[in-house]
Amino acid sequence: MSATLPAAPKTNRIGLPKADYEGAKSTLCLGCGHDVVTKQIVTAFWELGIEPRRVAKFSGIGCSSKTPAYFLNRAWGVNAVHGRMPSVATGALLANPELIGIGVSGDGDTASIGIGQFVHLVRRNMPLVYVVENNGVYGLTKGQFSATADVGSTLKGGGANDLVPIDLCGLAIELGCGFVARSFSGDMKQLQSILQAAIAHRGTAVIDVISPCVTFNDHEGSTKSYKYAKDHEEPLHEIGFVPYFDDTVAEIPPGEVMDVPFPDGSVVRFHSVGRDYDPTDKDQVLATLHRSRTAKEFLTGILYLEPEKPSFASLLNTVEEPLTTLGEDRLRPSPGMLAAILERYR
Amino acid sequence: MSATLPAAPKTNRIGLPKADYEGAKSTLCLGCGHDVVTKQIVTAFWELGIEPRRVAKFSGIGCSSKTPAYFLNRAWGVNAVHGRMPSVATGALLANPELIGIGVSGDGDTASIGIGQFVHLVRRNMPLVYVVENNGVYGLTKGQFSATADVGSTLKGGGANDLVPIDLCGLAIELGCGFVARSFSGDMKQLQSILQAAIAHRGTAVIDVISPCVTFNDHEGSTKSYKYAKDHEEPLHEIGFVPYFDDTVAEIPPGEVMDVPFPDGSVVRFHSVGRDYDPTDKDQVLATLHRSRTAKEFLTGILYLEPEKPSFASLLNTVEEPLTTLGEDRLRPSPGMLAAILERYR
Amino acid sequence: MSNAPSTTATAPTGVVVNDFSLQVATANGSGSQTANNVLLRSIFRMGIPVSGKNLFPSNIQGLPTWFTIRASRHGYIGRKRELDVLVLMNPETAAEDALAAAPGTSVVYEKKLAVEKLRDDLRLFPVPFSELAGKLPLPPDQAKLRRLLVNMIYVGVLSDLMGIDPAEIEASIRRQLEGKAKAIDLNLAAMRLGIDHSAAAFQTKLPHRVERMDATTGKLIIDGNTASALGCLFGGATVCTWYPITPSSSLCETFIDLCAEHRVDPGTGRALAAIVQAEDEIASIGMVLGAGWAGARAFTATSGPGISLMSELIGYGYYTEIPAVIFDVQRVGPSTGLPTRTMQGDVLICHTNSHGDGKHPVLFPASPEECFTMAQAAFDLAERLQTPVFVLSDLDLGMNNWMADSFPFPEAPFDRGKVLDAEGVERLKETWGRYRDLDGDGIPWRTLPGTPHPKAAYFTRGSGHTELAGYSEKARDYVENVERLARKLETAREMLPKPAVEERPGATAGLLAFGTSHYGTTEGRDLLEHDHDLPLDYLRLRALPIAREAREWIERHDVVYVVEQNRDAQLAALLRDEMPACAARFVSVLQYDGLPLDATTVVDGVLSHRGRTGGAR
Amino acid sequence: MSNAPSTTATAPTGVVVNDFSLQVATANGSGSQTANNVLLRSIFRMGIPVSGKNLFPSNIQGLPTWFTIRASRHGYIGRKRELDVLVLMNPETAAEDALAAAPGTSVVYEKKLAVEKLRDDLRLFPVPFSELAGKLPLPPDQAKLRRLLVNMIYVGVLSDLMGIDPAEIEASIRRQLEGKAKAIDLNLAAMRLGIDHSAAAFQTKLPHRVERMDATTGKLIIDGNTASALGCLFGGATVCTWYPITPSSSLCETFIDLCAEHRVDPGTGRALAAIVQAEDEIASIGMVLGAGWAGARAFTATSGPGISLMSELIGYGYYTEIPAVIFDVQRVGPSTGLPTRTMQGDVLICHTNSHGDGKHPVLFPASPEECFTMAQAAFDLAERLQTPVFVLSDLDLGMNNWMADSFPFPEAPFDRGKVLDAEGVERLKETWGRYRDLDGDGIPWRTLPGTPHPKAAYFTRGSGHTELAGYSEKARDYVENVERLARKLETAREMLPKPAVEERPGATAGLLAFGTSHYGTTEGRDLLEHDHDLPLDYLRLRALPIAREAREWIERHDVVYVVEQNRDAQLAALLRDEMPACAARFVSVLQYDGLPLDATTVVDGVLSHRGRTGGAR
Ligand SMILES: Cc1ncc(C[n+]2csc(CCOP(=O)(O)OP(=O)(O)O)c2C)c(N)n1
Ligand SMILES: Cc1ncc(C[n+]2csc(CCOP(=O)(O)OP(=O)(O)O)c2C)c(N)n1
Ligand code: SF4
Ligand code: SF4
Ligand SMILES: [Mg+2]
Ligand SMILES: [Mg+2]
Repeated sequence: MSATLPAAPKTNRIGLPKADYEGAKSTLCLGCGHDVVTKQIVTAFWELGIEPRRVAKFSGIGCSSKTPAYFLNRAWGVNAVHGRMPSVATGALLANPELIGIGVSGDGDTASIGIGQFVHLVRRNMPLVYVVENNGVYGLTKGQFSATADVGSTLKGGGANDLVPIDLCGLAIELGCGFVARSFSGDMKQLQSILQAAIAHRGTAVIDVISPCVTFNDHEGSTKSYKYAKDHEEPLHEIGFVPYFDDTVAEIPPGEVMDVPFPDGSVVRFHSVGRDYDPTDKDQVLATLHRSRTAKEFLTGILYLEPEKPSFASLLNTVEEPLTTLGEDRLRPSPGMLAAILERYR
Repeated sequence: MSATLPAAPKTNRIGLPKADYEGAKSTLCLGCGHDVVTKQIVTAFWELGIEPRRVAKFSGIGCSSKTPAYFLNRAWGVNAVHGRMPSVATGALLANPELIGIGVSGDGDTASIGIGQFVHLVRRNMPLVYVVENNGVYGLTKGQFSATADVGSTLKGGGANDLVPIDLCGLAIELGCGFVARSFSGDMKQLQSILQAAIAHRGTAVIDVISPCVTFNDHEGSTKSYKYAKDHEEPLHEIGFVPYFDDTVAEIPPGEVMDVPFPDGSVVRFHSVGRDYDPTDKDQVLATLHRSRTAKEFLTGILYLEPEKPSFASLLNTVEEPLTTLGEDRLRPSPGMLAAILERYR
Repeated sequence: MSNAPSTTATAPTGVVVNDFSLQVATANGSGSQTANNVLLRSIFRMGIPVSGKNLFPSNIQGLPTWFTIRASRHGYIGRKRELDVLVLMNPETAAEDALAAAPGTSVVYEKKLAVEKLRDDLRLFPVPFSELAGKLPLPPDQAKLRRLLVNMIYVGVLSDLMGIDPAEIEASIRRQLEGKAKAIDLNLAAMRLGIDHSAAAFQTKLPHRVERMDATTGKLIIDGNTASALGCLFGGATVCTWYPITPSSSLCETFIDLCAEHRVDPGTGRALAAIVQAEDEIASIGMVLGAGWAGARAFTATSGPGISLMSELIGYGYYTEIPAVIFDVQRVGPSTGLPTRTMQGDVLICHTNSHGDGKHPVLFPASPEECFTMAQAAFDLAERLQTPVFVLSDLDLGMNNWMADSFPFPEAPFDRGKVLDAEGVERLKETWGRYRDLDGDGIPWRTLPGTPHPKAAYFTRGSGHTELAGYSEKARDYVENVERLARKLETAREMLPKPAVEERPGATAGLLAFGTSHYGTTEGRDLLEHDHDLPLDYLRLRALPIAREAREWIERHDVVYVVEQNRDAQLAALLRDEMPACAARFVSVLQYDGLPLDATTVVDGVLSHRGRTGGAR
Repeated sequence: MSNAPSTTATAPTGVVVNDFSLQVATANGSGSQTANNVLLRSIFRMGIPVSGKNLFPSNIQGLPTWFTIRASRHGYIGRKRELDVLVLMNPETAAEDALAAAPGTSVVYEKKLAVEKLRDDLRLFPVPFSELAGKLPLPPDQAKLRRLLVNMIYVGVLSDLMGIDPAEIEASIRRQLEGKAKAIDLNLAAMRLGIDHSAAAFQTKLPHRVERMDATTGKLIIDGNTASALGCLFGGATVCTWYPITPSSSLCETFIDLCAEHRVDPGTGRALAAIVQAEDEIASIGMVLGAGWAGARAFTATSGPGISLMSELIGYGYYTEIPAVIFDVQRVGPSTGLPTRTMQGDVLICHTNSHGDGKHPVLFPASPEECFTMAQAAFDLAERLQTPVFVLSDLDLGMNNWMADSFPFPEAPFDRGKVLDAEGVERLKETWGRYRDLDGDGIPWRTLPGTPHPKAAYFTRGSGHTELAGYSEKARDYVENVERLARKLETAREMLPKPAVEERPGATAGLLAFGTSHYGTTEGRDLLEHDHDLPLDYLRLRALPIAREAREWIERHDVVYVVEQNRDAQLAALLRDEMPACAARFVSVLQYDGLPLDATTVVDGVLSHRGRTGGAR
């Protein structure tokens, strides 16, 4: 029998095949946008060559929140309770700042029950890639509107939403978030660049990904359907992410270019697609966003970027090593010190 | 014995003396900003001639949240739990839309534990005058920083805040609130006009009042002290509120004037104080607010106004009378109807 | 090992009429729900007591789902642990299901699954379902529809194999698909395909047969959540706030639908109820309390995680004495647990909810008709007692289809409780205080916001207060207030639904159950009496705190088997505290695997205790 | 009625040495705290067992405040209901306080308050405090300072009237005002003013005298929250998250101060602990669980409302098995209740927290030294048991100043529990599963995020899971898992602090108390023995679930008086459930007025039960 040996699997810069970045089999509906995002997350960590064991995965509750089980099996993960992922992630990442945190949440998990923790996570600028898989509905509880549903968008069974949506990006920018992006699970290339940049960002990186729910919110009349998103997507720019270890020039089409460098030497390269848009000018960004809302445009891209903003971890000024590894020698004052302290209470 | 009769007390348009709008004796610290706001609330309801029994008072927990007991004794009041005033008020006002709701909260009660309910109250545009007595600290628990403390502001015992504050006004505007104001308990005239306008507004009216805590946050180094606020206050305009029942022309100084009419016929009259400021232009408002933050200006006035925005009550389209008064005749379907319904389950 | 399917097997040894448990294994989202409900309803229409239980995963599509239909000429409609008939449609679980079956079980299965390779001790009915579906007159692009219709083929097969009247199936299909003519035709065709195939392929039918009887006249097939929603409608609820959570969502969703139809003001076309999908459970209960404070009948529905979140505000409602109705449709905890499985695990947290002291009235509906009546009672009780009242249902009751007694029209007016209007305030103004016990029953009088009287207003706070609702930190004010609250609970005890009791002459031991534990318990009791010569009395608790009648009943019995669907024997713990002198009599019989309680658990539990204690009656 | 003040009253009939309860009534924010602490410390320095209790309002300034000092040569440091000496400084409460005093009580008061007009059966010591304060050498614009110094004048008066050594007062002032020379001088002047005035004005001194003894050597004066914070420091806590709430805030605030001093990395100057003031209690517990999951020793401190809010996440921590330490410094509930009063009202909610099943280890420190040791034990237990552990303190213990034994230096290393490193994973990789019970004690092994081994990672979820931490809805997986959790609690039972027992020969009844109920109970026990000839055994419970030793002790006693500071007898309820056969032996002795338990409550409670049951021992 003659057979060619199977080609050795392609490996990344730390020598791992992509399979080492995969997770358990998804149990989501066939075609669910969330599964597409999962794939992009796998690719992003693999391409960046981050050791899986250094990643910590977080989520709340919902179809979207199930996905951390579907990527990076070799990373630890926490499926917290509904809407409380930010606090759990904060605690874990403070305890061990060597971990690279990624959180996946849904629009219900974030904008409804979880909006309080979201606001305070952003306020603290806790380093965490925060992906909202936004489908405008509660998928797991069978399709009720969430707080990001647009005015006039209809439910599958009829019935239109009449409350103004919470724009998580607008909110994050107003709260001072240093990395705010919006994307679409159908725009894989853009999402990939955004994810890589977010992972490189040392602060909260909010990515609001429109990720259609094919079972409950993909019909005519929905503004979060594949078709609607595809038809209305307006990329603000093309994005290239050049990681610090990459010396090849990012392949970008000709046109106007703006580079935003990260503290670690990585660069986000914005290539204008005709619009005059500066992702570092907050007022312009907000005004553009507001205009687009009125115009029912679906703007995507890295809406706002401020890579130098100090993170909570740096404000707390804790030691660089994980607090989890410190022993009695570093943590427990001496017997003499105890005696000295107690002397004050005599 | 000869004595002149005491002069009859001055009464308002429904014939009530101001005393009928007062509350229990305050137990706050002497000089607390909150007591000043209380007085303005008394005056506002009295001047507008609103029957006290039609007012419903709400609050959370904190020194500020105690104040509803100190005004309008003849109105019903609810001192809810910490941070949950918005939901309790929403339920009450939906049940009885004839009630005029006023809520008083603190910066801790609203921006920390209560930010989630605040966001959703604003999103629903539930008709409620929402006064935040903002002192940058938790007064009642003895002076810890709240989420509105400015970067660099110090605690009484030393220690500076290094987290960016939540700007409740910016947040409310971004969330689409139709009435957003900022004032200072030391600027009684302005606060009075704002309160009256807010009471006339049929939607959520957010008033962020800097109200110094004389015990824990009135020192040098605090950015929420009387002195700091006085020194840095920058009124955006002078405000005159002309209630619908008032035919006298509001007494305003000469200068540029902009009138914003309310659905009930009342008018808010803005008198420019040199600035070019249009409180109905959201992007301009936000940009001004952001600039002022950087410049450490303390802008006051009605920052944003959109009186026609539909309120939650109108979206729900419930009957005009209180739901609380409906009896079996209106609420309970007939025996025949029960039989017809049950037929579907045979 | 012989791989012969049952067509060649020996004829059934004996025919069993109207007494079987049938389980259909499919995948979630495969559309089998319609077929299963048609099956259920057809049997029901043939006059046979029946119930259907859907065992579904906490996902939306693709994971294993089992639907169990129990028919019982004796009227048992609880879950039966032993299955008589299996329909295996799901390749993912077929082998496991087949291997777990008891010898002799009848198994209808998709032929491709080749169950005959696994077992030769089952009655096997292989059916080429997908092949048959291919014969349906559908355009080729309708593959999805074809996948749905497969399910109606097994309905046809079962019709033939078990004797389910095709006319009733047809009627059920017509009802289920109301008005959708094309869908009805296709489904009927699928059913006939199944009947015809089975008639030709299987000479030997199933030993479990369906024969017409007359035990369902006037009854309903309905789930508990729908019944509760109807109770809210007829009970005059005007404010409903909710946050979606399995298995409670359908309660509020049904209420929404009902209001769209029955709560529109004829004059203005405006709504006679305010319904809010809140941002979370804390907001839902906050809104309910606000509405109750203002004087509306308000409710929310949730499940365990929601109760945990609501705890602070529930304690607030208790201490401030605000009427509120909370439906807890229980699922498996702790934490997120098994969101699509059933449990009675929130008894303790509901009855004793929140920090500090506090005990709350809890109602235990055991059937759809009790969901209907107790929902109404809950509003009366909440307003009469001025406190949050829990209605403790569970996934089994709330989401499954039950054969139920018809619902009585409520003749009594709403009991709005002790509310003083302006005239009342005028009359009582010298003595009235918001928290003053004028009647000795622990229940004070309240006024509603807006009442036109200058002395009517009061202030509500979760901190210490006097009888006049003034702020107070005084020890005596506090003590008197919480003692009055304790007194109020004693008043509640007498007002709550009384236990249902069934006695057997001479029995000195009894079974005590509540809610859906009723079904397995009563069936187990019959088995204990008939198969083990062990007659037991029975008490079904319908509320907490327990009624005087329940206390007396317990005192009369040497052994009380407390049947619960939780690990920690939560009700038994409460009973031991209520009746210390009887504490040792309580013997717990527990099932906590997420499945509805079955009779075998009860029989085994009682017998093993008897074994331990020497078998004495 | 004679209005003569006590200067002219008859001489004290008998002198009582080192045994009194003294209460100072002032207004909140009036600065009396320093004076009161000086008073307390002076007595302590004279070697006399003493404790101080501050009864303050839930406001910041202007409302009545009472500070009680109890000195007892017998070593009783609990609250005594009967007061011997009153100092009345607050016009708002003077009349009420005076009218409530027992005949013969000694009353020192601001002369202007004219207490002599109200009662002639008290020993009255009118002092013109404000007039005296006017004599202090202060510039006229220092009125505020003068108001503060008034308090030190009553310290001087009491020094003279009771025999408190001025040298010790001076030393205490110096210590209290550490380094502030000017303030020290002024306070000393005020004290002397008081001494001099009293010496001149009152020939007859107080019958209650202070005389030097030697019972405080080596002891501390410290509050429980400080002790707990020290326990966290020495126990290796590295993550502290909190949300301010009375009476727990000072625990975290002290921890912050301690870390600023003792948790700075000498090399880098960076912090060896992360402390976060969270946005609310839900976030605090979420952060603690995140940190515990990552492998840090993490804690939060809160009070009842915080526990209610945390419920969902506590249940999550239980089911996912994450170490966490929660200090609940209890205050009066339900709801906001009385935030500045004490209670043991969270026993039930802590032990049984959250929906679904679940029981949690609870520690009951009864003294500052136990706050110190149990805080450390809590971290060991949380990591060993991999579960949230509660430390149940209360306002009385946490915020009041206690005479305490010195704290032992912890010699044992931290017990980090069953953590597998890469090597361990390699060794066990065929058998290990995150939730597999390899040792039969119900406790599985965990790995910490980041462990460098490809098989080390696992996924944590609050939904159903297998031994390998995979998602599961299977009945068997669920049952096995929750049964293992129950087994783990049995393991905990053996690990938790054992009860403290004191026996009396021949006693067949016993008192059972926990936490701060210890003080009133033991004092009451002495009274029962000495005054009523009723010797009782005593068991102080130090943890839940109760230890085997406690069970055996209970079984040995016919009557067990369970002393608690709550209305619903929460511990008794738990005990009845734990020991049904003994349920009827538990007799509750309860105090729930927000004040610390006193011996009289215990004596009355026991005697009235004796009366009811015929007085048999
Ligand atoms: C406290 C609590 N409340 C409610 C639920 C029920 N629940 C589960 S998922 C979900 C909504 C999920 O929506 P989203 O975050 O948008 O996720 P999606 O399923 O759409 O991806 C809800 C309400 C819960 N698990 N916990
Ligand atoms: C659930 C809960 N957590 C904590 C507290 C304690 N607490 C009472 S008031 C308060 C903060 C109040 O601050 P703010 O709202 O700013 O009011 P202020 O006193 O400054 O006017 C806190 C944390 C509480 N009452 N309830
Ligand atoms: S229900 Fe919607 S969100 Fe959930 S898995 Fe299916 S498609 Fe995705
Ligand atoms: S503590 Fe501060 S906020 Fe509270 S009453 Fe005093 S001054 Fe006002
Ligand atoms: Mg969603
Ligand atoms: Mg404040």
